[in-house]
Amino acid sequence: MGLSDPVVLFFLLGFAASLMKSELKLPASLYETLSILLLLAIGLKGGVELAKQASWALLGQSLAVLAMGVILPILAFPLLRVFGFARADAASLVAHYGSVSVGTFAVAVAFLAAQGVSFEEYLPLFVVVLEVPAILVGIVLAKGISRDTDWKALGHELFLGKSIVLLIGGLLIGWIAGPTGVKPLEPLFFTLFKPLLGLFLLEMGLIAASQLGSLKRYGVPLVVFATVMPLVSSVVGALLGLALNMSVGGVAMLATLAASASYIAVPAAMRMAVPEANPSLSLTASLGITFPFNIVIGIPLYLQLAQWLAANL
Amino acid sequence: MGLSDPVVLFFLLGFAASLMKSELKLPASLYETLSILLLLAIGLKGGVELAKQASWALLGQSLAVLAMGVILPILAFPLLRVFGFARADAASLVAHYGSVSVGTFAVAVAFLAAQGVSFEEYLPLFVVVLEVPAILVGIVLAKGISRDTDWKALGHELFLGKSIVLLIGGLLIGWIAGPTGVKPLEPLFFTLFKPLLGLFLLEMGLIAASQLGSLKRYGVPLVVFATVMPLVSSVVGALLGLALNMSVGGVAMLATLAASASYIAVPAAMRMAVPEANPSLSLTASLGITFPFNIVIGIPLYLQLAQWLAANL
Amino acid sequence: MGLSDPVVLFFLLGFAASLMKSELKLPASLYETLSILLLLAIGLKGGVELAKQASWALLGQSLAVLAMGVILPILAFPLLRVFGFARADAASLVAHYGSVSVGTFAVAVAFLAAQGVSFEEYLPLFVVVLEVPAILVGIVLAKGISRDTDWKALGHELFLGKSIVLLIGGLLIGWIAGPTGVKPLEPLFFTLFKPLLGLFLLEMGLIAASQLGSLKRYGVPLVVFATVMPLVSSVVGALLGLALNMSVGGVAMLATLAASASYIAVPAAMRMAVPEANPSLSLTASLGITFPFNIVIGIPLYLQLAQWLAANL
Amino acid sequence: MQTHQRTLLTVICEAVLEHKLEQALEKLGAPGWTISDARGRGGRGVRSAGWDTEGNIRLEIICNRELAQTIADYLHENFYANFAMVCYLSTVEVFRADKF
Amino acid sequence: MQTHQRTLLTVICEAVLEHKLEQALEKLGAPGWTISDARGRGGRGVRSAGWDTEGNIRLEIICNRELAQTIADYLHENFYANFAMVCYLSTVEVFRADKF
Amino acid sequence: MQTHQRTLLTVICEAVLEHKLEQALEKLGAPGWTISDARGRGGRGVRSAGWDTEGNIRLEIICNRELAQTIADYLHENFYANFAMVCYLSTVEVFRADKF
Ligand SMILES: Nc1ncnc2c1ncn2[C@@H]1O[C@H](COP(=O)(O)O)[C@@H](O)[C@H]1O
Ligand SMILES: Nc1ncnc2c1ncn2[C@@H]1O[C@H](COP(=O)(O)O)[C@@H](O)[C@H]1O
Ligand SMILES: Nc1ncnc2c1ncn2[C@@H]1O[C@H](COP(=O)(O)O)[C@@H](O)[C@H]1O
Ligand code: NA
Ligand code: NA
Ligand code: NA
Repeated sequence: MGLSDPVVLFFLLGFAASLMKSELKLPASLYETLSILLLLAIGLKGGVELAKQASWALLGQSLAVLAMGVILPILAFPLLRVFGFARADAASLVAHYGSVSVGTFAVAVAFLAAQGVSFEEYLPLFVVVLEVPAILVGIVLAKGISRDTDWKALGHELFLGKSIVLLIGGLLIGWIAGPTGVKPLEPLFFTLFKPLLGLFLLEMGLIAASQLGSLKRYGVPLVVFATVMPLVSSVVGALLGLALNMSVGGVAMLATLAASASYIAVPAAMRMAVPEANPSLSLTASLGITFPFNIVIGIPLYLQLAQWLAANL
Repeated sequence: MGLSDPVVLFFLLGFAASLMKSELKLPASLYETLSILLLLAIGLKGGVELAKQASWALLGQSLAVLAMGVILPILAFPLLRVFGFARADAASLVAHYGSVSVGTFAVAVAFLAAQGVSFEEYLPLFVVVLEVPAILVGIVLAKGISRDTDWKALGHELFLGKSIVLLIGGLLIGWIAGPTGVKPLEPLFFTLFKPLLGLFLLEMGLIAASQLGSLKRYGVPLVVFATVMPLVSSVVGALLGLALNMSVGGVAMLATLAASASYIAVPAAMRMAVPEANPSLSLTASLGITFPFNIVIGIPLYLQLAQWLAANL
Repeated sequence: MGLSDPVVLFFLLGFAASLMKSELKLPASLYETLSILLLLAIGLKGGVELAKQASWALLGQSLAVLAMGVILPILAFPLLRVFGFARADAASLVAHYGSVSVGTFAVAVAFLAAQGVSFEEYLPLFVVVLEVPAILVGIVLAKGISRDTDWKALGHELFLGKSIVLLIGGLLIGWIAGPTGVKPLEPLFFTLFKPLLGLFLLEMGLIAASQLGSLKRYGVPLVVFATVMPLVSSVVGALLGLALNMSVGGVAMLATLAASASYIAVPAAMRMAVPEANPSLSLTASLGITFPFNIVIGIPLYLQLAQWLAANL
Repeated sequence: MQTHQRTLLTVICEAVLEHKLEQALEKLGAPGWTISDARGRGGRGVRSAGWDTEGNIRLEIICNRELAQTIADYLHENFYANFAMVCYLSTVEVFRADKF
Repeated sequence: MQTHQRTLLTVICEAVLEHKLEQALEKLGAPGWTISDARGRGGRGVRSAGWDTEGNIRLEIICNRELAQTIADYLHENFYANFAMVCYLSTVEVFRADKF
Repeated sequence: MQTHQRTLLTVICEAVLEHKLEQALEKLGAPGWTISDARGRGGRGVRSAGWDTEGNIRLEIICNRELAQTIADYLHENFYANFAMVCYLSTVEVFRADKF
């Protein structure tokens, strides 16, 4: 089902082309442009919803989601240590998985729309909420709360990185301009959302497959982590969604957010804050394994999970 | 009012991100692409109008507007000299302010549309008319009409620069293809105009704020010039619009054109023709001060001025 | 008639700007992006049709078209040799002309749509079919079937080059997703097709004119070949279309495909496989002469040819 | 014009370091520098510049031998352990002795 | 830090060769390389990088003198006849003798 | 292969000069050149290549010592006063003596 959605097909095209060593290459600036558009689109959607229904209840929900972003990496860290990962590497890995992948979120949006399943429109807000805390947790896990850490530079890195600025910026623009103000922007950010996402996934397919080269080096433990962690996290996310009284679509989306692993904001931040962590390890896991896994298998599964939970609880 | 228009919000997002030293950066080729699209869109709109209503009256109006583009810099030049600017610098500055900013024009188009104020559709023609003459005036003010000037190279620079070719090219395409011929192009050049303008302004915000660094160096006189000059010019433009019997919207647009300062065509031309002028001085003024000023404060003001003039004269 | 279509006007704008040595330049990544979009759009359209009507008859037609792609270069080769072209150069030239130009195909699509002439929707399939065989023929003509040729590397070059991967990829995505699945992609690939094609042709105009510099070096024989070859091929293509019982539009399209010369896939492949062929010779012919010729004169002519044949045979 | 010998220090490293290196160069008193984008392969594997910061930069600093050595030492201490980085020195002739 | 003399081989050639050259470098045992995009003019005319692969690349390899010579010979034999290509050698000082 | 000494003149300057420099090089008889995009900082401040021509180019010419000197002198006379520009020379070995 998920497999025949054209955006997933674009991903598979890129993936296959890369595996077959095709010369297909998208210009780097196209990839950058697409990710800017996706981040702004998601921010704008969330902001328009805030304009309609900002409330204390929503703030409470956001805090609960934030707590999930802190707790998941803390729980995963000791497990990774047991499996023999070095301290810095384990910390970096859990930071990636505690945060979120905007691309995965976008695919879930497209998937639910294609399935005719609606969800709470303010969910993009949670993308913003989940982006940063896991990075902080990761750094503390790697270094302890030492005086050495240049917290000022770190805060800068965290809150002024490209993706967070675009998400929050889009959110604010959507909030201030409101539904009518944003209307003229829709042809780019909403009507073209799905085909642009398709192009983005074409490039992601190329990149994801190119990460597989390093898979051999890291072996089975990494593959296990990169597929089991999203599954476990998705259950946590789904249960949190239930606890927050969300709709079936909302539960599926929160499960997806929990299950997804960052490959934009976190790698950049960890590279500067915990340079002794091997960046290729985390990228191989999040981009090479978890991203394809979520897009092709995970998202449909998380929707079924949400439906099952709604029917049985 | 103007502040809550989403395209202005995009500008402010870029401006704020740059001031806070965010890592947000748009690919240079995206900026280039957006400016190409804006120039073509404006040219096409003007051309379609020409196809509908080219007339001797329009030619007369164009000449009057051209005269304004020649006179404004000549009047401003001695004032700048009095304030202590070097000859080349003063000449370069007035060339920037006698010409026009396509980005400012585009924001005014979006603003008037949002306000439901219509204007003469052939106004893009005046953007083309105003682009070049001030550059010539600036060069003559800087160098006199000397034999040294390589007029052939200069003419090339003036009439074959990127922005003028795209404006005139768009104009001709719109004129020849006419309203029905241009119809299939509308999804890109008209429907997406506003969101693409938003992206463009995001980048302009980043660039404008980065110019502020040099502000300290040039100090108060430059700030005064860069805010007073557009105000004075806008009055001249508005009065010309009245004299030409234009609608309220048309008067506001002509005031905006007069008030705006070039930051694409003129810098490039002056750099080659008057290299002894400090390019950073003019850019700081036009991009760092006048552009934000016009976008946030000026345009709504010029509309009020047009409305006041229509009501009181 | 053809001349006033806005996409042709964009081409002429680029061509004129380049001849007048304007500074107009499109970012290289924009050109790449546009060609990616065109290739995907054409593939998708073909794929959607396959989803509707894949059949043995269509397979038969494809084989006939493929045969044309093999025979045309074999016939042209000895003629070129007679006119004094070196073996490698002649082989490379006929490979370019036996293959197809996706840009020319796209202009023909836009032209027929503007003329209200419909054609068999599965024609993009023939673009894919014609892309590769002429390259193989060219290589064999240049080198014979020698053991030296690294057929593995060559196969890679042929079937995993950028354009063929995007065409076939788009085809498969369109086929698998089907008409309803592709619907959400239409705003980018179908609605924006014509304006994006316009931009693409603007760049093609710049490039085509820049090839003219080398024209003097190669002289009259090349010009003759680059205008006569498409005319002859178009007749062959049209007759094949008739034999295949195609509609007037289909016959015109097949004539256009036969007449068009590749400037993306073939140059890249020949450069690696037959490096002793002068790449500039083939590019001057296909890009500098045949492409403009087809776009401005050829396509309207081929439609008339198809109409004449339909009326008289 | 007369020429003067100076040292050209070339650094090839991960693009993500650009900002940090600029801060360091300013602190250490480099008279100027030039950066261009690059890709490549080395001890830390392929860096193909396909997306984002997964590429290299190529940084050149013309200065006196002593400063070049100081900068190289600084880079060694701060970055060699954890980042993909290569440095080398060469001798060049400049025209304006006071500028470098 | 102490420095060691090595040879820097710079190759400027058609962008279309990038992949082939990388394969050759790997085969010949180059310790690493750096590539950046370029444009230019030479005996084979203007290569303006305006579109597609109509541009050049600039390839740098730091290695010992002998290997540099081997690579240059290889390029000469395989590419000079049919491709736009320029090579040159210069002497540089590196800090890690074992790396290059 | 045997090598021959030549001079490599490297010029780093404002991107806006590209066309003018190419004309000059042609006039002065340069056998070829290579250009790549760059950014940097120098006496005339930051040139970050963020938009349009607000960046630098890096121009390399391999030629004989004399011509390199002539070109450098020409640049000095025509551009140093008003443009961001840096030049330097270095010695390289080429393989085809007649080409450079
Ligand atoms: N021998 C070499 N010659 C030229 N460039 C090199 C060499 N070794 C490494 N590099 C460049 O320096 C970067 C970092 O090197 P490394 O730290 O060895 O991975 C690589 O990505 C290459 O771009
Ligand atoms: N004398 C030169 N100095 C610097 N670069 C050169 C020189 N000659 C050629 N090149 C570069 O090498 C490429 C190939 O040269 P060629 O094979 O002579 O066409 C050109 O496109 C230039 O980028
Ligand atoms: N010491 C230096 N080392 C390397 N590049 C430099 C140096 N000084 C200046 N540059 C480059 O040359 C350009 C022009 O220099 P300037 O004329 O000093 O502003 C700068 O933007 C830098 O890219
Ligand atoms: Na997560
Ligand atoms: Na003005
Ligand atoms: Na053909």
